[in-house]
Amino acid sequence: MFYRVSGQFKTSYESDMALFPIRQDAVLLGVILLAMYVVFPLFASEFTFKALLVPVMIYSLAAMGLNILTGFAGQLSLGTAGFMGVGAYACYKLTTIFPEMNVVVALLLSGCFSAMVGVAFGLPSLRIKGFYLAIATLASQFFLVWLFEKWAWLYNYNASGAIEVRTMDFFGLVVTGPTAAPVTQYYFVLVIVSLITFCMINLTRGRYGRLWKAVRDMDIAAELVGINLMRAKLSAFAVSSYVVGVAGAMLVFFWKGAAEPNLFDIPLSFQVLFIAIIGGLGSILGNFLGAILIVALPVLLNFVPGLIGVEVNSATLEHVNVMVVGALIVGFLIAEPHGLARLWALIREKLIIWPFPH
Amino acid sequence: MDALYLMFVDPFVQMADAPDFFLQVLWEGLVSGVLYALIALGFVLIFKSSRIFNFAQGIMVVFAALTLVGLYEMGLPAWVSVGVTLLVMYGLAMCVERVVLRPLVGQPDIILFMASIGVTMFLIGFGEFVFGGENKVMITEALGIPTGAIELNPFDGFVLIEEKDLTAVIMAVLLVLGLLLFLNKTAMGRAIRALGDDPQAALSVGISLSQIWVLVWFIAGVIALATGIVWGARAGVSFALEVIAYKALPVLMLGGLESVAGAIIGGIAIGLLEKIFEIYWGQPLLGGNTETWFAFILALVVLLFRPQGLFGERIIERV
Amino acid sequence: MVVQTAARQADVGTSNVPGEETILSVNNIEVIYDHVVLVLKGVSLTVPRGGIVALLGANGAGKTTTLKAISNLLQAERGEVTKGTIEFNGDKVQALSSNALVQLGCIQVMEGRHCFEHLSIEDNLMSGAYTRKDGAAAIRRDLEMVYEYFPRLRERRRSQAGYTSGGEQQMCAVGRALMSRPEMILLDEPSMGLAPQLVEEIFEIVKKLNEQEGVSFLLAEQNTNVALRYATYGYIMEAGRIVLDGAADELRENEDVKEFYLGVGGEGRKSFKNVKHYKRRKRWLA
Amino acid sequence: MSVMERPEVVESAAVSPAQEPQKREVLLDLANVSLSFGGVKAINNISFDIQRGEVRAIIGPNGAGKTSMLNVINGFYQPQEGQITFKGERRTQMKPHLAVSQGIARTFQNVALFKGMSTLDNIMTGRSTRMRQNMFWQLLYYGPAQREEIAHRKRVEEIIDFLEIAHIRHTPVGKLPYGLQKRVELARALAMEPELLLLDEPMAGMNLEEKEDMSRFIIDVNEQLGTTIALIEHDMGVVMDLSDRVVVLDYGRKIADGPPDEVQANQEVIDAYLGVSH
Amino acid sequence: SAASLYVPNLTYRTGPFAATGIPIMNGQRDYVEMINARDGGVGGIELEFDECETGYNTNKGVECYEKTKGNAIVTQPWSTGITLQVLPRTNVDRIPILAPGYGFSPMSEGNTFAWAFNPPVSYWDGAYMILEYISGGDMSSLKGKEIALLHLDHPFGKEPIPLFEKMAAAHGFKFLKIPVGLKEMQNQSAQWLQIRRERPDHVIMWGWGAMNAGALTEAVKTRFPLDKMIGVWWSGSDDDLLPLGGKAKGYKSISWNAPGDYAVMKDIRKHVVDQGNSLLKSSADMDKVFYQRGVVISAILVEGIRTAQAKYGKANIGPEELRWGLENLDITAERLKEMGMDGMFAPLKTSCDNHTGHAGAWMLEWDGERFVQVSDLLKPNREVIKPLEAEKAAEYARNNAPWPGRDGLACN
Ligand SMILES: Nc1ncnc2c1ncn2[C@@H]1O[C@H](COP(=O)(O)OP(=O)(O)OP(=O)(O)O)[C@@H](O)[C@H]1O
Ligand SMILES: Nc1ncnc2c1ncn2[C@@H]1O[C@H](COP(=O)(O)OP(=O)(O)OP(=O)(O)O)[C@@H](O)[C@H]1O
Ligand SMILES: [Mg+2]
Ligand SMILES: [Mg+2]
Repeated sequence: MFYRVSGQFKTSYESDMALFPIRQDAVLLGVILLAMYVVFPLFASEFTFKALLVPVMIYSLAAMGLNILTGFAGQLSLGTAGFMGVGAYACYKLTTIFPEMNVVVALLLSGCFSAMVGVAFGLPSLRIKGFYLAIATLASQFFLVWLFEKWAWLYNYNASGAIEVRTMDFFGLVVTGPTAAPVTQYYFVLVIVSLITFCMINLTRGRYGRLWKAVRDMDIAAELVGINLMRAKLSAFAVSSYVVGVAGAMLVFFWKGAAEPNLFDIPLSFQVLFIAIIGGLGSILGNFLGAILIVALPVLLNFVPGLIGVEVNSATLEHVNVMVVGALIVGFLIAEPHGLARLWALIREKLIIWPFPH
Repeated sequence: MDALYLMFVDPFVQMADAPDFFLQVLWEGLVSGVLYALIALGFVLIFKSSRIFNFAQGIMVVFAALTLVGLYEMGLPAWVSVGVTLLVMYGLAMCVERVVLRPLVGQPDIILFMASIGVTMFLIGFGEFVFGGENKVMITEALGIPTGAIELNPFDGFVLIEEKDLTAVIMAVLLVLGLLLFLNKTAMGRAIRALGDDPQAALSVGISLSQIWVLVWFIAGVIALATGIVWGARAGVSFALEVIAYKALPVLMLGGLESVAGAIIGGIAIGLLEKIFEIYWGQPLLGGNTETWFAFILALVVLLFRPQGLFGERIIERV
Repeated sequence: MVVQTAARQADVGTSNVPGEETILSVNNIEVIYDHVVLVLKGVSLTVPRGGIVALLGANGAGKTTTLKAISNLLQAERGEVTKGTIEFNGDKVQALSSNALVQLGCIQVMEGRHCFEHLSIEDNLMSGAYTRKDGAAAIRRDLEMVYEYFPRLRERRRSQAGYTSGGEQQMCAVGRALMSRPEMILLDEPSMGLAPQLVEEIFEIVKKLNEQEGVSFLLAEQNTNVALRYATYGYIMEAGRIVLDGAADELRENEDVKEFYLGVGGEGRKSFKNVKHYKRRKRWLA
Repeated sequence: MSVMERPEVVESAAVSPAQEPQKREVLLDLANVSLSFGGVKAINNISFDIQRGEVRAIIGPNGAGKTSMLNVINGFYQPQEGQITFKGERRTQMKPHLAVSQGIARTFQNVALFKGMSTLDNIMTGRSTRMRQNMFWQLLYYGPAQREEIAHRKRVEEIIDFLEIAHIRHTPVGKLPYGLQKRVELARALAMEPELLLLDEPMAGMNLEEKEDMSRFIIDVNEQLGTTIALIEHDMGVVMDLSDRVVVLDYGRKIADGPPDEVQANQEVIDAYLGVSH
Repeated sequence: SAASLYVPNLTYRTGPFAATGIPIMNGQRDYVEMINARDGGVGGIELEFDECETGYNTNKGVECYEKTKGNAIVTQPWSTGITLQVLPRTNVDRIPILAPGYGFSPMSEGNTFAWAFNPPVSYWDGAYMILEYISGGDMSSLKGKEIALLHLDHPFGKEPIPLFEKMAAAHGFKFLKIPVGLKEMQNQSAQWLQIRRERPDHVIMWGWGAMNAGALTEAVKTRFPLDKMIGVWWSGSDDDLLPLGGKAKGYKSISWNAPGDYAVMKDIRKHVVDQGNSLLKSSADMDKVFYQRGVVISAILVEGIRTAQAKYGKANIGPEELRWGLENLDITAERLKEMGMDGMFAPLKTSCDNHTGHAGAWMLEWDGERFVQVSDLLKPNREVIKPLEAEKAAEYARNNAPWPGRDGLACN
């Protein structure tokens, strides 16, 4: 079968600790990247870019951020959208205060702001645990959205009360605003997402990853084996909020083009949380699988009646749609509580020991 | 200086100036608090018995209310439709247990939490599918809920007390007392508490998860119906009602996730404080609408000193 | 060696001492966790009514899994019985839910003291009587009995189980099981973490219950010494298989059991100080 | 950076050679320590010391306060009264996570491993106090960061070989049978390269064979690495054979202290703990 | 398809605002259906009316826009949030936005927002006309009065604030903002306590969805004189008032469509409702203000199509032609008669620098069972409003620079 591990021996710790101890994984990734970088751009329509590919990318990134915090460090957070908001507003202010600042710089800087806010709201986690903390993060959620509404300086006193993205270029190439070609935006998002993903993989398999997981699995024990809980938790909050913040900024700048405060309200938080959990807590790959499911599925579901040629009015369709998604979520949780990533892992295991059943 | 005056003196001056108004504020706060507590109760009960943070409680309220009204509009007598609604809620409890809880037994909290959100979405879709999105009017007279208002005139001012609010308060208090008795005095109650601690062990001593879960979710459904009636009577029945679920969360933090008493006390505390803050500080100084976050911040501060809320169970940390 | 056990299971299948009525019989069950991990590879054993049967074996042999399989507690760990049958009092029970089984009179004390942390010791014990219908008075009486057996519990009756010491929790768990007045108790490592004389006590209690109330026991145990002293019959498990079984006294005489489980080599008990760094392969694995 | 990292690791690999039995200095000294929870007096005015290089057994009936004693020693509980002197320094308030850097490591009565992580990662956490690389290199997983990882991995692999758990290197510990989990826990403790190792019932729930292995490991740790060991165990055989001195607790009080055979003969101990049949 | 004009509508029949949305959506739909059934479409070509459900959620909005824009001749975003998002894109995709009675006021500046239309009146017009009515035609009479704005704490709710502030400054009345959070809509006791404390002379309500019912219940409860309470047109749904019935007598709401039994309604009943291809629950709902407003909206759209067809001499027009049509609307009183909508909404004329028309509106009053018209046609004072529009439009262009503006589109 494809997954023959026999004949692949590790001769050094380097190679054993390499990203892909098994060659086939590397190959598989190569195929995926090829698809992302070459195939899709060739064949995707504008709708596919705008309604499928770009959002999936951005949501995956947001979920990845959340996953660092919830999946790796075990701190359940319901405030993701709030931090995405911070990223978005920070990026907006940066680009309006320093019009000539490069988009990428602004993007990466805005992450720092949300990281700071994240740490601030992360402080309670030193004392509060579990669902209490989860609700506490909701506090940040509500407070931030309220701030976006009230603090007019944030949206430059626009009549619309929302933030609007002007056209910006990246070394001559228009990347934001209505005139930006979807495919360029797609590439832009894709590259940034790939980079951050790469970094996150490294972070999570290294020392910090271990600290976080230790705290997640049993924080008392972690403390007693000499881990500084404050350091571990806050670093998780910082990294997580950074990624989430960048995702938020991209959400507005490379996808929506404008945003009112309540875009960053709870529903968004939950959507991201769904992705992280359906995808698989404590996994990086999972976020992408989850995003594909949660973001793309409803979009595709809308086409089903058209395909099977039944005439339903849009409202009913939406109702059914919501029902189906809800049911699917429960279904997936039952089928594999550890998420799609785990599902894949199992398949992979089976492939490795194939053709033997156990 | 001026700011300081506005912050620390003026509010109290105002309270003293218009005592009748202050009383009204307190009453409104109390009522809101009770309304929050009602929702919180549902959360608490389910959390206690299964460590599920049941996000569906909010939508269950809407669902129950819609069913009640829907049946009534179909021409059933009020009390009959209440009965039927209860049956529906029982059915719902059964389904949730069969379809969601049983297959997920022993899974991490967060998974169950997610599942409850899944249920929420399903119910939203299903509810709108069946009842449509239009506003509905909650039946009150038919249920014998008085709709008049009592006017008191203390300090030659006036305080208005809506009779339906009064009903809500009384109903909530009765519910809480009933639940407390049930949980602490009956074997079933003990089993419920045990279940929350360690489902595995509960199974091993022969406590039937399904039996208890159905029961608990049904009770939560009853509470939801009660909540739906009082909220519906206030602001009509529509899916917008679902957001009130969020108002229960700080109450849970403050009172403690497992504590029935905490739910009602926390609820009232939050109701009062957030109202007072909004009226005397929020509106004059912060541009109003502080109620969206005040309760959360308050609860957060309390948690910093008592991580398990005011009445929650101590988090046991042994090695 | 597979052949050998297979052969053995043939005569184990029904009952170990012919002509004796069996209360529990497990026939050739197979358990898989997570759809991939095969843990029990065909386990068979029987417990005669009023017998005390010991299930011995190294860590990870599958003792706990076997017991959980019997009282249907695997589902929560994503494990499932894929083969074989389990009979209690003659009727098949693997379809039954665990609480149904308790009502039939077969209860398990789980490995690693699963107490209800936030309940007081007394509430813990009372919760053991959940399935009972025979009135408060009877339950009170049994509560007293339990306190007689475990005075330490009486002292800590009011305190939350979560804050009691390991041993206290273990007693609480056993006591809780007694509260259900079972016909049969599955004990998973009752002696773990108990002080020596407490271990003796527990086993004395087991013996008492067995003799006075006629309760049958299946106990998974590491402490082979004690186990074989109290048990009437024993099974030895390794890597998910029964590799050896026989009457307790026979087993105590078996060379390998002596060496590997009782620690009495040729020349009396050997000291842990000078254990050698080699492992002799067990005969039955040869 | 990493250049400095290496020697530190290598050097620690061959920790200070075993001391010879005589001229032992006191490593840890507890004087009149008391600890109570609400009503319960878990530890009641207890004093005893642990000498460098010895195996010190703590025994006593259930609920006597043994575990609490360890918790006091590594700072998880703060005693209400009494002083603790470690390596000659009076200890005041201490954060638990600092115990490790001071040289105290422990295992737990109810296994406290990180269930979601592989054996290897679990042991690596034992090294976390010694890892220095900053976030930036971690992000790239390159250069210093990688070298550091590898250096520590080498050290951990030594321990893995030592405890013979190589075959479960990559399995999540949650799935391991109890006995192996205990062993991994020991490995994690060793990874911290402690001077004082606290073992809370390391052999509970093990069969003879495994107890023999475990004893062997404990002896080797004590003799080869010269680590001082405080051992809680209910199996008298083990206690008698391994320990140099035994302290016996009952209801939070100290009822005996001395060489094993002496203690074993002590009537009070027999009544309170051993029971007649020993 | 060549045989029909594709006119999608981004509806919200689901979600928290569904209650407000459904009747309007029904009205829009039924008018178009009626046109198709009665006249076989416009200028001989059928209209393909298609709904894409957004549930008032901006993500869905964008998705719907992208999905429908392909061969649509118009986009009707139906939420301020969605409008803001699609607004910049319509310049590029060259599709006109039709946002009757919402969108945002500066859209009137056709030279900036070449592709956006919000006839027949904007929120600022509405705010002005309400003050006009309160003051009984003489703004100076407002001096020293206190006017409270009870508004949804959301861009839509905050939109009239600049104008109110300007007016307050100009005419010396006290202006008080009372925001209602999206989560407080059902429980506005705090807001109404404030009203009881401040005792404003008038309360103007800028509400939406569940907020209206909530506010009215509280108003009744706190015994605020309802004839001193006036809502914007989105706060004037029969469904919000019916539960209160007589208790809410005297409550007013400004509206740019006057309810009544017009000829056009008969046609709709005949050709659509009675044929059973309306989504209405009961045909009685046809008399409701919101349903008829939906009808008016579609009517405006259809007129836009006619105008374009006439200009370009072809039935099968595209989005660009429709843009011209909407920019050169001229719905005179006569035309209204022909349409069977005489008096249903005010004559409307748009132009390059006036994408709203500012036709004017009437004050409606709740008599216990229904809304009845209680004023003559009110008209906004453009001198006051236009500068504000110009300013904000310029600001918008600046923020979104480079903003194409008219972008070479010929005027007339
Ligand atoms: N939830 C699980 N998922 C996967 N494998 C498991 C699970 N639980 C146990 N196992 C595996 O099943 C095997 C038997 O475990 P079990 O606990 O039955 O052994 P045991 O004989 O009870 O050991 P001990 O004496 O330590 O209790 C072990 O190898 C363990 O790795
Ligand atoms: N955190 C705590 N809160 C309350 N009481 C506690 C706490 N920790 C320990 N105790 C009590 O202190 C006493 C000693 O507990 P400890 O765990 O030290 O006993 P032990 O000697 O370890 O017993 P075992 O051998 O069973 O583990 C027990 O009675 C226990 O109930
Ligand atoms: Mg076991
Ligand atoms: Mg202990």
